[in-house]
Amino acid sequence: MTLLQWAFDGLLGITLIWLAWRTLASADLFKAIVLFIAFGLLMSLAWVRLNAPDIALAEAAIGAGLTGALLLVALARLNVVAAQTGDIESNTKQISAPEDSARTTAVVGQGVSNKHNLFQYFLVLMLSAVAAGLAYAVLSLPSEAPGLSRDVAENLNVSGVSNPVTAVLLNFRGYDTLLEMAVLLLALLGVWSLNRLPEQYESSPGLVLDMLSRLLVPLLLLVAGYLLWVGSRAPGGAFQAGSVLAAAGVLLLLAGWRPAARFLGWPLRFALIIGLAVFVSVALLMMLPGGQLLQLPPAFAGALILLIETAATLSIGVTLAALFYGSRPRSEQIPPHHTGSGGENE
Amino acid sequence: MLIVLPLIGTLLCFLLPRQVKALGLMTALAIAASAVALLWQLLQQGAMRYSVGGWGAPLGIDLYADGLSLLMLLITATVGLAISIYANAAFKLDKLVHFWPLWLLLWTALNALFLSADLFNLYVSLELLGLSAVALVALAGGSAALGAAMRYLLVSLLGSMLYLLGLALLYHSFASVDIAILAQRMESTPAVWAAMALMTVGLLLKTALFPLHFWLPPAHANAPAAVSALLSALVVKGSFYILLRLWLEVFPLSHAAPGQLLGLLGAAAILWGGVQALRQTRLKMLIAYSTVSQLGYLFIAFPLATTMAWKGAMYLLLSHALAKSAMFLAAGNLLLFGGHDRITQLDRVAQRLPLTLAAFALAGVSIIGLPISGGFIGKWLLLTAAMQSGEWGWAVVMILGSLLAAAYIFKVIGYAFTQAEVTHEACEVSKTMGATAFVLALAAIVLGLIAPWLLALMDIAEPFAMSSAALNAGAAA
Amino acid sequence: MSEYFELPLLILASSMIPGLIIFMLPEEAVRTRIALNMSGALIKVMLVGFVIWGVSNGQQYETRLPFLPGLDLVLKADALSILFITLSTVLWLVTTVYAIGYLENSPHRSRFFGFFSLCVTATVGIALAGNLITFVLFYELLTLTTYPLIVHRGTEEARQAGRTYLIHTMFGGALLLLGTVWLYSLTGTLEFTQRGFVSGLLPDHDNSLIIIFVLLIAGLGVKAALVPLHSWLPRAMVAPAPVSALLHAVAVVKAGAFGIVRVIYDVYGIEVASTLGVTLPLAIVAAITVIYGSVRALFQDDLKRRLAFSTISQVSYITLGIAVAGPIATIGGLVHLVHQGMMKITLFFCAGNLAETLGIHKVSEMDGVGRRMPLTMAAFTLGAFGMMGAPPLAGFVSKWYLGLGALDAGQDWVIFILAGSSLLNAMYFLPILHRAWFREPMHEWPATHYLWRRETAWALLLPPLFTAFLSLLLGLLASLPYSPLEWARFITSLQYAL
Amino acid sequence: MNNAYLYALTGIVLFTLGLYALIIYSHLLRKILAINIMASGVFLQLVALSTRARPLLDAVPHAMVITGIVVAVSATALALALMLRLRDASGSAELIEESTE
Amino acid sequence: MSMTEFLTLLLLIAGAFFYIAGTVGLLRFPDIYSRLHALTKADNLGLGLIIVGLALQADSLTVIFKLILIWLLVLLASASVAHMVARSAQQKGIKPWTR
Repeated sequence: MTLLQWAFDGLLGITLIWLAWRTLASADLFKAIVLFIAFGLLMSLAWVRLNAPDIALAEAAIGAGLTGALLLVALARLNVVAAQTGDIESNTKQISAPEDSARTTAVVGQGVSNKHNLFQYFLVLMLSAVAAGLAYAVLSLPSEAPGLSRDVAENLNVSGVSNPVTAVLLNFRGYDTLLEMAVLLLALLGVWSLNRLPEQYESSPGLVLDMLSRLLVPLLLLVAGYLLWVGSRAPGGAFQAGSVLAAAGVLLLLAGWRPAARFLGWPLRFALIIGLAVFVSVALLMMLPGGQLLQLPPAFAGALILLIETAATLSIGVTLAALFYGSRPRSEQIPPHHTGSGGENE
Repeated sequence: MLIVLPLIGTLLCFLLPRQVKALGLMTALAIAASAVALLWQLLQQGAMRYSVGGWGAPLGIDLYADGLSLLMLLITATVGLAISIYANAAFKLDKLVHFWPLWLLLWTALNALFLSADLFNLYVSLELLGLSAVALVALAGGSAALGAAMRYLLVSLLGSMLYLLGLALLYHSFASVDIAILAQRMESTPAVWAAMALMTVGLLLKTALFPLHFWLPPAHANAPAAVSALLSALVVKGSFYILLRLWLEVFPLSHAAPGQLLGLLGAAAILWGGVQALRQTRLKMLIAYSTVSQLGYLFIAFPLATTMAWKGAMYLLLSHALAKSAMFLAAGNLLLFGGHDRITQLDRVAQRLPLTLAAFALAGVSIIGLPISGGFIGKWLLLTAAMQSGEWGWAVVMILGSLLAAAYIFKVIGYAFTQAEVTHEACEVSKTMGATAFVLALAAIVLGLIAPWLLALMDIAEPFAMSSAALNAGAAA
Repeated sequence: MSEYFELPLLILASSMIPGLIIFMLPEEAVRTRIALNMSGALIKVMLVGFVIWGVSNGQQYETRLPFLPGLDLVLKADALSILFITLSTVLWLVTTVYAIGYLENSPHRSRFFGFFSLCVTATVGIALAGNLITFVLFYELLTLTTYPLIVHRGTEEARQAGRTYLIHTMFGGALLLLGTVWLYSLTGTLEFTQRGFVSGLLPDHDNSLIIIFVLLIAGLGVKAALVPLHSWLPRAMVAPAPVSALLHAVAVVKAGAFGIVRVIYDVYGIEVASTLGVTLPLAIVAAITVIYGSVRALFQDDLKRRLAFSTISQVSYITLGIAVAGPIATIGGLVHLVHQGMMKITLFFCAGNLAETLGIHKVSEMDGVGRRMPLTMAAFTLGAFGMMGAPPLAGFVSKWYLGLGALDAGQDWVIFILAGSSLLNAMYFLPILHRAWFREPMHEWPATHYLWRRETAWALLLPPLFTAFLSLLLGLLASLPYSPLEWARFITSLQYAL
Repeated sequence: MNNAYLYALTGIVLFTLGLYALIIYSHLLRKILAINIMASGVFLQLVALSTRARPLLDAVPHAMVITGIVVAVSATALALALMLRLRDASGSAELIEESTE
Repeated sequence: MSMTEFLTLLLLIAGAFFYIAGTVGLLRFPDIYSRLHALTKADNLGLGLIIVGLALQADSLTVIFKLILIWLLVLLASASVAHMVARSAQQKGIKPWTR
């Protein structure tokens, strides 16, 4: 390693830590979220440095992008309620008025009062000790460790794909991914079960955004397809593609587009679960010829993985977009006779 | 099979919300049936190892079923089935639409958790478990429940993070996250110690061992009754199970001091939880604190670390699952019927619901650990283990805990006998709801009668052998 | 396994199954309930008769159910259990009749009789228990089933009494459990054996054994109402009269006393116990209890409370007899187990009758009551004289043996205790009798529709008459075969290998 | 020696920082951010140490982290929704210590 | 060092300069509108230079195509976003800064 690389890595590390600190400590929540997004982007840089382009993509799309969007929209909703109840000023205008932040600090800021000072010192001390202990533990690890790289490399040719990360995700440890899809679905179920989120902060999208979305959405679809396709060989795959798809959805939602009511019944539900459903079905089908659960025969593995990934991409995209939207689509809340399909209730 | 079934159920329930009642119940029955099938299989061939995807550890993920996991699965199936029936009667359709998919996902998570032999897979299951539990708590609505759910969520995520960091250290030390492989490669390095500390603390957070229990009472008390029952009976046991596995198999080298610490915390939990329970004025809070106290017993086994102690703890775990779920369901009935759960005013309600009251009393018997009940067997085993090790301090704590339990349970039951004219009734309670609670409580009692059989089940593949062997080796050295 | 494997189980089931069914009966099903109760009680009497016959012909009755690895639930009919089981069975039958009459038209009868049956089941279980764990099990079950009976009336006072009872018994149960576990961890067995099973530990574990002994006796002493642990008993008087009767004569108090007998004979063995030097302190505690109970009884105006303190005192005779550690005193103690039960239940029945028919609760209200209810008061008188130890009644027999035994064992001081206690007994019983028979009534008694406009319902009258008659018989026919005295001799001979 | 330890240490610092913030701050949004930063720290550590397998690529931790990221975003979404609901119900986006009733 | 490499270096440095200039502008300019101005213009130019510099190093036409695509996308995004930010500021009633 050259000195330059060391300097770069060191700088990146320090910047990451500094950004994290600013994110957590900044008085203004909006600023905190923006900083968090920046943090996420730098994280993807770190992933690249660590030779993990797949994660870099995922981090940029999901970790920074979608999480950021979720955070922002949540903040907006918080402030809508605040504005309605009239107790807190909107935080959003502080992009142009940083002087105000001091005042906001008192209201929504850290909420750390002086009486906690002693506790705080104690905590800092404790956590420093923990960090030091962890650092010691990490540094005590041997500097050379192959991990499972050899196993992965040896089995790569029968996995059906040539990108080792995809191989691990969908073949070697496909079961994890299966459960992970369930977690994603679960998050949506959980959000929906909460019901009645405050209405999103609606501003008229304006011509530019409208145009932008018209231009970008097809492109995003294309990119998603590309990422999905390329995932078997190069960085990319279902999660990255799905999040790009979700980005398209988010953009559309932001631009004021709402899907027609007839799609919000079981078509939506179907789209949400198809990834998991296909995954489970494949997993079970593999048992029919006497294999193990999820045992993909090398001959079809590539095709099957692509099948699973395609379905998963769709579901991930729709799920993430739905998460962004928040509450259950409205068609579900009107009486059943208004909707055509039989899936809805209430 | 056990994992996939509830998943399919979830999907179906999600897709067809109108039919949730029937679909959910069918799934629940199917899961219970397959749990019994697994029992049959294990009885025939002993412990099973199954490689998902055919890769095998360390590359792939292994499932592993022995007596320990089998019992957890069975108890999950039993309690789960009962709660399914109860929920169908207790919730209205608009709640059920949400309840079923979430609950089946929770069930998926539990089954996955009890079967997995892979630490990372356990992490994903754990997240699935935690998130679905949180969502279920929030189902109750109302600011108290939501606040409790939020707190629970944060704690649960924190716990997962700690666990994951520990897992990272283990992976990078031994290039595997499979429990069996780790057990073979285990050695005592700083990284292993750090991993042990991290994972243990993370799991303790989720298991709500004193003093990390602060989130539990509000979450368990404010959730809907069926959910409270699930949480207390099964969910906290999930993380305890992982902890048990870790300590039994992955970290058997390093018992003495940390084990003592866990034991001390357990003892503190028993007493503190008991005292707090006694002080509560609301029934569900009382039961929730009782859970804190009862969880403490499970940790008494750690310093003793003999086979008998482990079995005792397991037995307590099982009977607590049954009894506590019965208790929460009973409390739910009282709450529904009377519109409140203030203990001093229960008399007006309790006498109108004799079956529910009987369920509560029987469950109480098991919680206190009176004979004949599952709780008694568990405590007996633990007590004997403590006495045989000559550590009678633990025994004294356990006895005190039982006395406290008796105090808070009879505090409730005492009011039930008071004569009081019937005032209002908020809501009709269906027969099913009373019966479910009663059956569960009865099961907790029956557990006291089938001990030899159950203890034999625990011996499948001797999950406890390793730690006692290590202990003996340590004693010999 | 013996050939009559099921019999002890059947004895248990004969009260348990009716009990469980009764819970499910609606309140109105009076006839069904009575039929169930009575048939259960009768069946049990027959079964026990059969067992007595069998045991005296050398038959073994033992039921063994696997419970824990290396630890079975054992139900065994040996001589000692026969003594207790006969007492409880007969008295249950009588009390059932009485309770049916007593609780006519009161609420929650299903609950009452359900627990009542279970309570007897527990008592019988205690009697039949073949090892310490089984004993503990039924001992706790007894606690649980008596609690609802004590709080049955549902008043605040009842609730408080129930609380006191629970605090005491739970604590006692905990001590008992602790002692049991400790013992188990030392010996690896809990089987009741003639002359104990702990002698192997003797030289090394003396101190442990002494502590365990204290734990066990303290645990049992709660129910047996030994003196510092007795205070629940007088308060539990709020329970309905049949309950008090059963509580005092058979179930709870006797269970404690019976447990003490078991511990000294079949766990430790009298020799080991003497060697450890634990019997003398126990005897002293028992003696103190005897005197204390009598003195307290003297100052009670409430009739049932006076009887309660009398129980405290009388039950300790049993403990005293055992703890004196001589064969003859043992006979006295054991036979008192039966005799005291018979007499005390008579007294409580009568007190219940007075309260139920005339509303009399206090001694000071009893003036002239003998004229109003002559038969009841006759029974009462018999019981009272028995308590004082007047010949030829049952009480005399037991006291006689106790006294002889004490002399025999060289514990002369016990004589003084006995004499003092008898004196005190006389002091608190005779005034009652005097008032009842020889004073003028303070006012007219309300007329009732019962027989001859006096007395009370048949169901209430017959039981005390029956038990009074029995206690007379027990005294008169004490030396016949199959009499309690003979059984007690038989048991003692086994213990002391005479 | 390579940059594995550098990033691993960064990960640990991030983790600790997040933990500190999680405990100290009362606003829920901030707590959620803190959890996310903790997660980043853990992921960083998981992957950084896997670079010790050079020149080969150890893909298993990479897959784990991708799984972890998706799990994290799911949890975040749920947490945010819950926060909003809580705010709706109680009027505050902070956790209130429940009174010991 | 070959000619293309030298050219790349030059272009990259120039790009970096514009980035720095844009950043300084963001920090130093007095109000939101002028800040937007500094950011978008300078950054777009900087990115363009860097893209060209990198394109000189590319192996194939596809890569060049992708690079150009990236540039276009960023142009599009930054233009739209700048517009939206400005519009939102104007709707909120923030007056442009005047000396």
